[in-house]
Amino acid sequence: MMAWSTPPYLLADVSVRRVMLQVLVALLPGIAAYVWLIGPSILVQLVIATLAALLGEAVMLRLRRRPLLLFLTDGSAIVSAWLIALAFPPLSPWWLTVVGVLFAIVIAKHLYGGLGQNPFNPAMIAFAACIVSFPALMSQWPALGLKLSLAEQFEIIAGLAPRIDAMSGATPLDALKTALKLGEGAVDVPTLLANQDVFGNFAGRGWEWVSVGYLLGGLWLWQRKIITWQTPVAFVGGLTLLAAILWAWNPQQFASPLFHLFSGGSLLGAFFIVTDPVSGSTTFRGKLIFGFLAGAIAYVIRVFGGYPDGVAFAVLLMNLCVPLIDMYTQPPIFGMKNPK
Amino acid sequence: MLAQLFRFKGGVKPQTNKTISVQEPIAQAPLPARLFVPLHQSIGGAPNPLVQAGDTVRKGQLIGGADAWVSAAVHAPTSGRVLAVEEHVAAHPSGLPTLSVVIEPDGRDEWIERRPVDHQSLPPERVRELLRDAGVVGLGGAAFPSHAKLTPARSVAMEQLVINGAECEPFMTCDDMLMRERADEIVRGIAIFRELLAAREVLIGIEDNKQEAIAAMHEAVLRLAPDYRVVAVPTRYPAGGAKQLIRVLTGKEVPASRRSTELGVQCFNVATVYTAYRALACGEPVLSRIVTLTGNVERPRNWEVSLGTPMREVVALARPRADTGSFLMGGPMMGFEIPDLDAPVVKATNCIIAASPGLFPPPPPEMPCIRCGACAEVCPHELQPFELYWFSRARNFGKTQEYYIFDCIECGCCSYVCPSHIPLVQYFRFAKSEIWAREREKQAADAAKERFELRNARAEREQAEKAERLARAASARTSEKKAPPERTNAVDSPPAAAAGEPAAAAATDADAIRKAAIAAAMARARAQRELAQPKNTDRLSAEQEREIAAVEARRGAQPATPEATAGAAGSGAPAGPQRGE
Amino acid sequence: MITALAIMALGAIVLGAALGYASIRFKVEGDPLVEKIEAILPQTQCGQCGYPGCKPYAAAISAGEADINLCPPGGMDGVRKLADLLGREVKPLEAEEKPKQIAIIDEQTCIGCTLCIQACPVDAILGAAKQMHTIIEPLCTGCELCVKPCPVECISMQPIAENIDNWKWKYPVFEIKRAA
Amino acid sequence: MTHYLFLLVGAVLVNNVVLVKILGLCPFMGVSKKLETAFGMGAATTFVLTVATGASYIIDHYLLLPFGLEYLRTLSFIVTIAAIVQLTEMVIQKTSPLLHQVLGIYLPLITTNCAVLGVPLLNIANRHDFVESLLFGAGSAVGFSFVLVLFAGIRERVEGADVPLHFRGAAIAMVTAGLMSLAFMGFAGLDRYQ
Repeated sequence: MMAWSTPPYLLADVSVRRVMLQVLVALLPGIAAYVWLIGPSILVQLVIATLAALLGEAVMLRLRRRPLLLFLTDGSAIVSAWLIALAFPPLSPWWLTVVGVLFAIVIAKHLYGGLGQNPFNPAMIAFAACIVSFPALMSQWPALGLKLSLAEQFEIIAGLAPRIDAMSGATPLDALKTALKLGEGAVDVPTLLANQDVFGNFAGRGWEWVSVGYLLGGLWLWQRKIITWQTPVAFVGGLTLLAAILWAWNPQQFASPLFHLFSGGSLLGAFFIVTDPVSGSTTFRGKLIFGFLAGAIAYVIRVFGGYPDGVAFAVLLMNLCVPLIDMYTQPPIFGMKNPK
Repeated sequence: MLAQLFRFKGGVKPQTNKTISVQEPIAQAPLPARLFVPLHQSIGGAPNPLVQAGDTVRKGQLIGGADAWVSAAVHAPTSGRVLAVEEHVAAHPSGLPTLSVVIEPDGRDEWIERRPVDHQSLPPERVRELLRDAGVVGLGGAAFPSHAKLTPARSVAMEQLVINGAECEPFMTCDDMLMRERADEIVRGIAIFRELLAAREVLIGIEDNKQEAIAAMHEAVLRLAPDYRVVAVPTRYPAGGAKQLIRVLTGKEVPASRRSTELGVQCFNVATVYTAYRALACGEPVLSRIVTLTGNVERPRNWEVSLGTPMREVVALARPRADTGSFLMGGPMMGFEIPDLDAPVVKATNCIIAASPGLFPPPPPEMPCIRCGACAEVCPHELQPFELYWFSRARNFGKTQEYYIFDCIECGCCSYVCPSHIPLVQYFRFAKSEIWAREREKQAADAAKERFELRNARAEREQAEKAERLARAASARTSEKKAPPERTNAVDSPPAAAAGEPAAAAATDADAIRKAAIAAAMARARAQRELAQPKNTDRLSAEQEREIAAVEARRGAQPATPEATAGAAGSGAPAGPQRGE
Repeated sequence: MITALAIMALGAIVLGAALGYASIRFKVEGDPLVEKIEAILPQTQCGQCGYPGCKPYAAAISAGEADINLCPPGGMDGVRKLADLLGREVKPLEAEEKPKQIAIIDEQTCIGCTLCIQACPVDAILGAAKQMHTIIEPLCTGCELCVKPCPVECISMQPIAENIDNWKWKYPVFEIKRAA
Repeated sequence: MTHYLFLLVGAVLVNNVVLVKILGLCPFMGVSKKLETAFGMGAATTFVLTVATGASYIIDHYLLLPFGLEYLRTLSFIVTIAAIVQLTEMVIQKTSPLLHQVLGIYLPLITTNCAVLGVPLLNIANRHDFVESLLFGAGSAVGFSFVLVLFAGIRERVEGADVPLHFRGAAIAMVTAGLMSLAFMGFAGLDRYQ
């Protein structure tokens, strides 16, 4: 009799699962570019991360006595897992990915009550925790041109083969920063970027296309109304603005905004990380502030700080501010815009 | 028709499902065997019953008088005999009873004397009084007494009178049909309201999915009052919310904290206007209303139903299909599940929907909120429902008020779009009623505190006076030994009385008298309890009678007070022995 | 050594003088906190906390003499509010929490002794000597102080029944389907 | 000039007294349940800490060093801080009784807030001059207040979360503090950029 106890009795045909599924779909172009660039090792990482996430989720749900199937199939854990796999170096040992994913799922997510209640972005917590704990492993990116078969890549990830020198390269961002530091002013950015082996047409060689993939996915998400425009635009704006000012001031020392936009985690961050509604700001102005500051901090850390990329820390630092930002950017409600 | 329209933010577009119930004209529902007319059918004070069991009433006779300014009268929907004035289940989500007049129709449907009046010849206060005594309330569903909304603000000139024919709730068509069939009466009714408010402009807002109603109203307006404007508004739920319609038609936003008259605008439902017209021009109070019967039924249709008709008999008219699981009163967005079909149709019953799992699939399990913001996007009051939810769920009511929970109109848009299927409205209602309850408690506490302090002050004063008196008496005694003590004056009554009553035993000390009386009463009560307790059900009636006699004797010995007689009358004769239960 | 002592002594004198002056300059009179605490208390004046009314209890809390969990009519809610106001930890209530109730006089048994009238802290009982008494329901705070004094035990406490006017929407509880 | 800026930014963010130096955790955990009290505590600590760094610099340079009494440093600093705290408490009690009651035990606890003693001592260890000391003190205090307020904001939100029973209250607050600390590690190296 009391099957429908509360109004409204009509519901739109939407669900969390579908939202998460669309986010996963939107990641596919980026993943495709990634595979084309590095080889299928990233797929192995995605599988490892997914399995670890589902396992961690299942154990935590069981411990917390929450319905298993309902939450395992909501897709949120898989989204976190994929973001972690994409943020980590593709040839990281399997245990590094697993540690990162479990840290994200268990500590950043379930200790706060699971889906929807985590104040920090789980994927970024995983990245920050791992880069602080295993800085060397987290900076070993495969040198481009390193052609390894799937089997070889798998062996490296599984720890069966020794980690060869050729694969311990650095990201374009890191390479640029290190070169500038070592050069002590003797080298300048344009010369460095002319080296087409490392740096491509407008950003890191090859990596620029992965970023384009993320951009495409992000635009699709926006078109599907899964994400709003404010945060990505503000994030890109913050990053670009700072980069542009410094580049205009001293192009010898600072790379162009375009380079920064298509390097590292900028676009993955702009469309898939700062847009996370749970840990991000939710008001119109709040989203703009959140995105802008995250972009600016990411730039500052990646250029002046001690870590190769700053997106993760920038997002976490802004996650900290979200309750305050939201509190002070409440939009006026209906009827409050009247004069008097 | 070329009015500039404004937009309200948010809103949703659910399937309207309105066509099924507009195929046939409004029909008159038959009178049931018994009418249960609740006395409290409007917002505001509960009317006092003016009839009692056994009275005969005529159609339209006042049976409940408005007891406050914000209150509306209730009338007998037909002629017949009052069987009882008792608690009967109410048309309310709680399923709790409310004081109702039970009428057995005599079938003659005899009217009282109807006195049509010309509202133009009467002063406005008198017209408002007439409307109150005719029981005219908002028939859109809120049932707010209309006369209370008909006073213009002193400082602001009334610019627009908005007539609400939007009817945005899916399935519901009672206003649609009313406008199609009785447009003339509506337009004439508008004139009454316009005059009372001295409104400069009249705007009739109708959602653009009701073309026939728009045409009918348009035609009537052209004929009767060409300066009214019939405006088609875009179909978007909740365009029929008073504040949303005012926004769309006039661009004004009425916040929860202010009255719309302060902004020079007022809004009435078409059905309300219609009843106001009937009340004044025909002298007929509100006795029935149009109810849409639709949903999972064989014969969806609009019926004119006498107030007080049990819903069970009403829904039978539509022939619900076999898989109907429950019935909703109101629309699917804001209505509620009727807990008991014995509940009567009241002034707020605009629609009854037969619900089946096919029609309204049970909601998927509630997931946690992911703060996606979809609810904030559709909220017509531009609130942050996910924040309200977060704090309502955590019972942090102070915070919910900071996020303007009382501006929520419970339209259900947020729940409709929620991907986590959270019953958000339910959380908000919970928070609101908790806050109200706390407010009541707070007021009670303040009153209690005040009374406590008054009492303490009085006690202190009495103590001081007594001390002073004693001191004076003592000094008097010491100075003039011959004078009699003052105290004897106070107990100057004849000291002797019946010997059997220790209470009246001769004694000079008032305290002693009282103590003795109490001791005796205690002994009596103890004896009575000892007798009463073991023999509730199994003892013989002889003993019971003796007991009753004892009780009666004791009661007779006490001076009768109005309360005492009332108590005795109310409790009935064999109260003594049964009390032990 | 002597310099060390001298310097420390100097410091002590200077700081002591500053503090002494401040304690006079910034003297606080009265305690505005008592009012804030009293506003939270339910004003039943029942004395279940061990203090003769809500105000004395509030004063005791403010002075740090009483704990915040001694008020059963206020319930856990009241404890939480007090903890919030005072920044103390929430503690479970000393006594068990009861639903709100009011006193009812059994008018058949009442002998009109007026003892309950004297006990009622809020003057919610009506009646005169040797006449039957009755409780003015809206004023009764449910403090139970009238129950004990009644010599014939005709006063009972009854929970307030739910009716349409005090009915509240319930907290939405939904069985999350245990999808196996 | 840039030197001072780096010192200030370093004190507020990079070497945050709570999240990086892990000083002053008692008020950080204790007075962060509500945003309002966090603001009050932040303001009070900022005041005390700034005054304390200035005062201790003067005492150190004009009383202790000339007489070779460095061994009395800790003692005299503590006494000075205690006096300043007492003074602050009286002023607050007079001006804002509610804040006084709300800060409750934590107000006198500023005396034993290790950050308040730690910062003056760090000043001396780092051989800061008077302006630097004041800047470092103020920066540390602002950093303390900043993270205290952020932490309170997060705690107010987490209070409504469905945190597992065993992690409610202090436990989840500790976890949050740890994750905040992790986030602040992102600033590492910023103050050393040339």
